[in-house]
Amino acid sequence: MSEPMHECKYNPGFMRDTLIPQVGIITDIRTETPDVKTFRVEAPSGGKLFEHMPGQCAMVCAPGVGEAMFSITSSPTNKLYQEFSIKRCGVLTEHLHSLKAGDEILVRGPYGNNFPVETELKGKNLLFIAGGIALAPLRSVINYCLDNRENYGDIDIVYGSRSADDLVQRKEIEEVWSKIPGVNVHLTIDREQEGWDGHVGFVPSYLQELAFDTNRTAILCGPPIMIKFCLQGLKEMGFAMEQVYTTLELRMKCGVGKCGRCNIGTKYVCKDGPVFRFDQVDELPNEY
Amino acid sequence: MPVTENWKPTIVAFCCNWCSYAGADLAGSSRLAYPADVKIIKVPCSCRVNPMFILRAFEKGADGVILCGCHPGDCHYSTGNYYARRRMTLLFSMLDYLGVEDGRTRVEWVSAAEGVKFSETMNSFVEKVRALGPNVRLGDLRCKN
Amino acid sequence: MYKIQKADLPKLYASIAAESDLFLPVKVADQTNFGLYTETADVDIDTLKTVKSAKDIFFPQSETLYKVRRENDNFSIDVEQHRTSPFVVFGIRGCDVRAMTVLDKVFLSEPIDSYYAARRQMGTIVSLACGRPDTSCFCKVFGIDCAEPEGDVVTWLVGKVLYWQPKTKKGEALTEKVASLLEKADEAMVESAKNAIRAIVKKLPYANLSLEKWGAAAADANFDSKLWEEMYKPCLACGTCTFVCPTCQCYDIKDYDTGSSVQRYRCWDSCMYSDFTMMAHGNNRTSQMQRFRQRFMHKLAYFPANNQGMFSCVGCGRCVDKCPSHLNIVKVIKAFEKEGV
Amino acid sequence: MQELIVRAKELLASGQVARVLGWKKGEHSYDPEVAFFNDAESLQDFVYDGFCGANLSKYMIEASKLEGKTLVFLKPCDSYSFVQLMKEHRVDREKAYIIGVGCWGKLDVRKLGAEGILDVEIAGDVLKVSSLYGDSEVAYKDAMLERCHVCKGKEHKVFDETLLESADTVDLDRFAEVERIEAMSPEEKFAYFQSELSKCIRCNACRNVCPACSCRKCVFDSTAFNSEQKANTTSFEEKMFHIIRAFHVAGRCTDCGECSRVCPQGIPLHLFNRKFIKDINRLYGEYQAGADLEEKAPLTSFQTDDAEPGADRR
Repeated sequence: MSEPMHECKYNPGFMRDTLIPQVGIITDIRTETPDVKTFRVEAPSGGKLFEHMPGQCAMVCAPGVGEAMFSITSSPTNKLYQEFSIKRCGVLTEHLHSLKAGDEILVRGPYGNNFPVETELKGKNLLFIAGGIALAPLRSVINYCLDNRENYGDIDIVYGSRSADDLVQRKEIEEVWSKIPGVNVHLTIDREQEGWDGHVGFVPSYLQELAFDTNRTAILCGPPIMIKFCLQGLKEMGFAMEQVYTTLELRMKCGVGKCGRCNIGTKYVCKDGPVFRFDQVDELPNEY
Repeated sequence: MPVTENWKPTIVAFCCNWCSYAGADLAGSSRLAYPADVKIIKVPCSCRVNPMFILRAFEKGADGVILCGCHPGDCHYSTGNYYARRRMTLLFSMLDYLGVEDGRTRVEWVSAAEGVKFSETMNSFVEKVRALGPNVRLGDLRCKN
Repeated sequence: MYKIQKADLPKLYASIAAESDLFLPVKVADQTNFGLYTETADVDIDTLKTVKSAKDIFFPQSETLYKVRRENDNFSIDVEQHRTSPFVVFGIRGCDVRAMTVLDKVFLSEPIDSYYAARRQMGTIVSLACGRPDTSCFCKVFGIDCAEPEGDVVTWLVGKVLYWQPKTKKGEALTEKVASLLEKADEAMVESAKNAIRAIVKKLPYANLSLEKWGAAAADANFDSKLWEEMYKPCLACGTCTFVCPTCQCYDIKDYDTGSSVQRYRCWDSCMYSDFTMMAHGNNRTSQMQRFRQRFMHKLAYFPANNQGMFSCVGCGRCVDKCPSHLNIVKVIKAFEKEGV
Repeated sequence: MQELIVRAKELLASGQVARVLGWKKGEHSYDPEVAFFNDAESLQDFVYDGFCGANLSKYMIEASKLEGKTLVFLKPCDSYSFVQLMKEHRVDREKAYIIGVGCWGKLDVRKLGAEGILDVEIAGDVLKVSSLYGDSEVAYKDAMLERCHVCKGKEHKVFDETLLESADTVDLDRFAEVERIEAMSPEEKFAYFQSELSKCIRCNACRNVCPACSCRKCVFDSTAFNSEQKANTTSFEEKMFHIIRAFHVAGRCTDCGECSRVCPQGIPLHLFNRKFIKDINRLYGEYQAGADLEEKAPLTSFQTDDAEPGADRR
């Protein structure tokens, strides 16, 4: 039986210990790509489980299977529900992919910092660069910026994946994002494919072709190898490290900077991250 | 679980697919009675059962665990039960050494034709475990509630 | 200052235990660890170091956080309640008391770990000065005085007498409860005992380790040292050092399926294990050298950087005594002292 | 000891070996650590004495993957472990240059019976202990590890050459302790093991030091298997872990005693392994793991007239 909710005696401001999850209901599942699904999660009584900021994460748990940190892919401006885009790649994600709408999961959060959408990013031209499933954390910021369009300058989104079938949120990208004034979407896939008339090539090389000026802030997310070459490209274009943001991902258990496993240098990625500016990343020991 | 007059032990029986499981089938179709508290787990060969299976069964609440396979010499895979025999001999000796009541574990060779033996074996094993009472020494407390 | 005859301690234990749980060093199968007092417990306050520290009492090696039951496709969460009854820990040594301050920095920083906080609030600490420090002790290096430990009540065992000095409100409350067993004492005996202890501490082989190469600045300076590669090799990747350490606080959260519910519990973990950082897509620390380095860098560089210079080591020397390969933090500190970086 | 260093230097200099695996001086005279030496200069810290108890065979699993040969010093009992590892294809004989070193019993610092030990001088049959709280003398025999009192023998089972003479150390019956427990009532047995195993902190030192525990991934580390892996959550966990671990090494355990040596809680873990060894000897004929490269292991062979499980129960 769950006990009546009241403020935690030892942890003011919290109803329960931060390690205790809430029950969430999966109200919708969208198959994005052969191995990515987007799960819409609501509280049993409807509405969102909690408020969050773009870039923050939450712990999603299937009891008896496991628990892991996922970035919240929906924007805080969405007042109805939260979404997680999850790639099938391990025991827990395998299980989550087997669930259907109406099934329950446990969720706790939000955890970590967020993209500085209300401070450093405000008023800037933005350049989003993502590869594969890494669009998930960026989608939250992108939609936040699009919903507060007046606060930001030009928005460029460079997004690539292995094939056209692996592009996450393709419908939203094509039907919503690319139709908004001042927003330019640049899609690319790794190899030629029938029915694809867009750009073909890896994200880093596409980025160089696009040759952006440095009057913008870049937000870069993707597999390590993509990050490495994109960053190199950005530097060549004249971007300063302080102008580029990314997110880090390490094994996490507690989400509150205590269990120790996401500790790298003096930072805890779950609490001090996941969003880092590249000059901050450079200060960390090379263990991510 | 309180031990009452009506307390019934939980028994896990690992039965080899080729002999003992068929023996259990025969016991059933011949309408030979054996207690319903015997939970049969079908395994491809008695040799498939490793000591962890036995301990795991106890952990999760079994009061007695019995392994049934083909008679030595009759293994479907020719020699599986010989290996199982050595393993179980050593494991049972270890459990005795640790002070686990020796009536809680047993191996019995039951062929597909021995429906009667199957039912008698189960009846006598259940009776023996019943007399010992609930398994305390090899259970996990967390599974008790 | 109060005192009680050592021979009368069982009465003191019984009196405390009559009102609340009492944890103290208990010998089981020839090893002394903190345990719950019972009439038949083999209490052993003469052994200097319990194998595990008292950390277990406030941050148990394994504790259930909640149970999840599934009924008709719905989950219900049964949350583990906080500790609500007071308890007393008797016989903690100076290093282990300081270790609680280190743990406080982790668990009582925002967001507060409420399970730990509840135990801290409910617990009264009765510390015990170290009459016979051991070769492996180096608490002095961290500014700990084992002749006069911190705690709610501080005690000294001098010959056949235990001296008792309450230091905090909690300590005074406890003293009041057992007042009938205590008698007034003057401080002369304790003062000379303290001097004797401090004289021994000065002679300890590790008493003058230099931490000059450590602290916040070491986070960058020592990371790429070649010394790690030289030192880690005998490490067996077991978790002995971590589990006997009074300040190691990393934990894992795991599920146990009881058949009728899933229990989610947290348990101590060790950065020495390869699966500590293992993710579906790989491991960011792939070698034992990296894991070895992480443990010491965390204790001696990262932790001080985040906590105003406080080290996450109290010099209890348990890892020195227990490492199967005789690797330990002392060797690491000395290696850097000798070689520079 | 000097002859070991001299020989190691020769082999390094001739290029026959790329490195030396041995023991290095510790902080004190009683805590040498396992070490790899890459050059003649580093060998000045090499040490071999009564405190060098560590079995180096297990380190040869990793060393077998390195470039070139590793000179390894194996005590007689370590050589059994090495043979067993060869049998299981976990070490590469070609990558090892084995010097069998003599052994006259290894010491257990816990048996010195002194607090605040500063130094131990090994003076023949006597150990001169100097400590913060006074000096004392202990007979060498009295401070020996349990395993040395029941030594398997001082003959190396594999070597390229041998150095130093061994001395016999056996003065106890190997199975006496097992027999003592066997004679107890089930209640006494249970109480005994419960009290010993309740101390277990699941640090996994016994497993990680064990030369027979050479699996790349231990079943207790598998996420697919609902095991606590590193937590002493209930009293069942420790029983499960230690029974299964002993079973997994049954017929492969050479009885090197490393598990008991490293246990931080002093649990006599060898009593599990030795029970299996005793049973195997009694039921399936005398067998010593690691004694012979060709002999079939008892749990991977059988006789048609083997004893039935539980046949000897009362």
